[in-house]
Amino acid sequence: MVSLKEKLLSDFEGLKIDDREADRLFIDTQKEAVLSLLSYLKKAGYNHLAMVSCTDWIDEGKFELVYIVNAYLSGDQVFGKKEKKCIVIRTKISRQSARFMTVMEIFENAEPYEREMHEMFGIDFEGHPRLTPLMLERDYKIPPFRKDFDTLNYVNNTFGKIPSIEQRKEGLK
Amino acid sequence: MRELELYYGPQHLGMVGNFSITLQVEGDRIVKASANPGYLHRGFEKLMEQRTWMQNFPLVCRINVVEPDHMELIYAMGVEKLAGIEVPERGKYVRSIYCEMARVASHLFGAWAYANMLGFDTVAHWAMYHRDLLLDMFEELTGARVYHIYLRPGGVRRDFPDGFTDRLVETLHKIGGKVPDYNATFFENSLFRKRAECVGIVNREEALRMGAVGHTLKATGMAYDIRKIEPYDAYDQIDFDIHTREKGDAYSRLLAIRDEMIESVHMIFKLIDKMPAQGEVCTKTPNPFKWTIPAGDAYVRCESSRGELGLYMVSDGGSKPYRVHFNTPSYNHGLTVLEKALEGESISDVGNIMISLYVVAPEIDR
Amino acid sequence: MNIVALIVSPLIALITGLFFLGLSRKISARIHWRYGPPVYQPFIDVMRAFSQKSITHGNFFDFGIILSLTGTIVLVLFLPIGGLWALNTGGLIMFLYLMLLGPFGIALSGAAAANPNSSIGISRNFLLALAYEVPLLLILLAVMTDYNTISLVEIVEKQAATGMAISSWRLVIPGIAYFLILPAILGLRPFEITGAVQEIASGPIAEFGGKHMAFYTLQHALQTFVGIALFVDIFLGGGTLFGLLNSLAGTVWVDILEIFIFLLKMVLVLFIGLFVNAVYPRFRIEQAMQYLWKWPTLIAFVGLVIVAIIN
Amino acid sequence: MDRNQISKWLKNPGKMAHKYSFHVVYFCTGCGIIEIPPSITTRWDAERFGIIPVATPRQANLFLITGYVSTKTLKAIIRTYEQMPEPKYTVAFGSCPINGGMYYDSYNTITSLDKYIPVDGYIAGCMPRPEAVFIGVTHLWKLIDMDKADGYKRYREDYVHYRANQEQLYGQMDWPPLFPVEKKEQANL
Repeated sequence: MVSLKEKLLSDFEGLKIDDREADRLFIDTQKEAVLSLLSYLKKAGYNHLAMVSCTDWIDEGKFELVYIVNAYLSGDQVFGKKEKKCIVIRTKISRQSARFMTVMEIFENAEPYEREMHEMFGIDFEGHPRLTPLMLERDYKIPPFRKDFDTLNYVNNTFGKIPSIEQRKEGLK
Repeated sequence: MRELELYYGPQHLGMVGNFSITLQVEGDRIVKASANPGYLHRGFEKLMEQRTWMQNFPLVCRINVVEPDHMELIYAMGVEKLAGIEVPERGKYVRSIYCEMARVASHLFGAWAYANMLGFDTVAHWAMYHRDLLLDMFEELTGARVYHIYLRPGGVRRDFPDGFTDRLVETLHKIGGKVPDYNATFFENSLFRKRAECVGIVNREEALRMGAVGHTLKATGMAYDIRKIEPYDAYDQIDFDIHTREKGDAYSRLLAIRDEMIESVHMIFKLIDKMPAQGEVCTKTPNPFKWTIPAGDAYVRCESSRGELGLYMVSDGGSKPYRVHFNTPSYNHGLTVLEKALEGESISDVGNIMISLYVVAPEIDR
Repeated sequence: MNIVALIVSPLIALITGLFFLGLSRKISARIHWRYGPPVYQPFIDVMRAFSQKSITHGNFFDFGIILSLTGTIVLVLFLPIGGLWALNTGGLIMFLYLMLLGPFGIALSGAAAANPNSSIGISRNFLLALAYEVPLLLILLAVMTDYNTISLVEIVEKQAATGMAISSWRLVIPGIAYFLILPAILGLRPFEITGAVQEIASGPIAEFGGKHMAFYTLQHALQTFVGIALFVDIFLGGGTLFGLLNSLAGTVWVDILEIFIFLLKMVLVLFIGLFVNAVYPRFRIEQAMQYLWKWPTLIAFVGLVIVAIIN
Repeated sequence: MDRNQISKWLKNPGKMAHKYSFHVVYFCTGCGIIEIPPSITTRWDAERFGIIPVATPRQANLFLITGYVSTKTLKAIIRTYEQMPEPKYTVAFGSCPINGGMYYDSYNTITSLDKYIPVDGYIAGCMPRPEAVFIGVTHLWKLIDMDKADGYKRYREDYVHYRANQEQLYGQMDWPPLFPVEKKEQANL
């Protein structure tokens, strides 16, 4: 039987696959291949998108998008003993023009994750139906989860600058 | 009929946690629901990038106030995986017992919330009382009622005190002895069944499509449980069942929770019986102030009381995590499943459905 | 006598009504394995509410709650409390209509507040009232046919002569029906639908604060009193107790003791209502209507038919 | 506890009634809310002292701010607080509302609550145990006795400043001022 890794390597170009860990398969890929890779994996039985994450590699000037898929299994079902249980797909996109395609057509539950990425990192997902604010109500000049957003500085400049009531009263006199 | 916009929460007795849903209602029916989280957003994942590996433990448990223990567990597992630390045999058992206790306490809190939501004061008070008994055990073990910070990379902070397991078994028997009472007044109450049956149905197909986990999935007949699929700690050492229901409505979800709770109690008994009598509970870790962890990334997952809990963690070889991202079960349930499940239901059932999906607001916001 | 009764009967109703609210909190607490608040807690709450500033939402908001309170007080005047009654001219039919004045006033207030929760609560309130009025009417018809009068006072007097209505086999079926709808009249679970706090944030009274809340609490206390007192008057023979007081006839003691016995009977009914309250969740509104129009209505109808055939 | 002293009731019924009839706004503003269910249920039973949660702020007179306050929540807190009828009392839980606590560097939680609404007292602990909540309430009783629980009075008097602080944080607010604010008095710091 051909393992998933070999199948993937034969069907896709430019994949870097790391299978050292027992239950995980880490795949590095080009950003163009992500959508086809995800639908391929969904057909192969990895039908649950666990999460969409993002890492800000500020030194490289890249965002790394991370898609983690695994299989819905029933407790005693055996999913090809040799196969990995979780697949982590990583891809890098440019930090300057941070845009990517939504994967909602393949996995519907990517919606809130992508919305959050949009809000926290400022990544635009094309084709996403509602990229409205999810968690935050205030406007931040830099999306807060980017590495160049200095939280302590921000706190001192906004909340710290607000005077206490006593100070306000003194200011009146 | 006129369409009305109704804000359900955040200040609302029927809202457990600081969360809000905007409902488009037509008379008593909900046309459209959109969840509005963020009232508890503290930017944990950002804050954790600014604190050392060990300093993050007090933060990580505060992500989920109802059940902080699995949050500690998942973070400890992540650090262990990145740093390559092994947990000693007895430590694994202690951890599993601790996590199952947390599961029971969390489900009792859920029973309180559910009963309270339907105006079922009596059962609500009982459930909260029994949870308190369990919190007393936590207090004896860890010194704190809610945020225990008991786990650490490589094991647990300290071993069980003398006679702890006996007292734990006694407490659990005390709670378990009331299960018939709960059944009679709550789970099998005909009026309660009228309220909960055929409400908020999420069938198997929808659940799979929307990425549901935990008891939402178990209520559709799918025994998806990380403890079985990818056993961690001592879960591969004991036998246990995963209880499923078929119908996928609020009532099945509640029964799935009840069965899981009872199973958890049995699991604690089995774990106590099998636990090695002697041995270390924690591997030595380096000085936390100078501790650096080699670069790499890891995805770890465990089964919290609400379903699959995941953590994606990246280290750049420094003394602090480079990126932490929690995949909490409520995130999916509260933002995707809830919106779909509420459509077409009556306003009286908003809280009912929300609690049956076990949406915990701080877990969504993080 | 009448002037005294005019003042005393609303007072008794108010005080006992508030005590009943406190008592129900205490009893529920004991069922929950708690110690519970003191029985006079509602008095403190009312005092506190009176001392708070209240926000008004216009004239109708103020007028509605006062209408509701006065309507309920008028209702009490028609109600024999033991041997004490202020007005004996009105009949049961009029009583039925006056019973709607309380919910109507609150609905008026709630509508003026323009809170979506209030409007949902009001619609629920009227639906519920509609649901229990049907069996209630049938029950009262059965009683009126059996005793051949529409006067509450006469019904009580006849029971004093012949014993409690519920002990006569003809009226036991309407009695059961009344008991089934009693939680709905009192707003106890499983019919605590109007002011469901977890669902619609206490419904019609969501915008009530300060004095409005105090008036509402008083109205609620009176409503509780009226709901139970009507049952006691019609089916449990008012203030009489198996002719035990006949030996004292003619003295002032009879009046006082009759009131006392009347209140005792009310406490008994309240207790049973509270036990039902403690073990049930609340219905959805359509389920409540389904239930009320099915069993209590059916039973009441059967009772009416039996009574009608015999007379 | 002086609930049984009739002379006090006769002397100042309003104050006494406020002390023994705390109706709490049930608003889960932070993680401290997890200790509210135990304290209102069987084990600790706050109803003994007349403390019960109520559904809407209009019916309430005590506001428990249970833990850290995010900017989004603060808006809801201010609105809720302004809806409560006077006299009203505020008690904050834990160290987070005092100075941010462990979220001192979080971009989404405010650092001191008393810049935006008046706070009558703080209960220490993360989170305060139910016993601590009760002790906090007894302290509030003492403050009410001494007329020192005057947060609502301060809010009325210094509303200009409170509103100015709120506006500094949020920019334009989408609801009108509770009390009249005269523009010329507004101090800008």
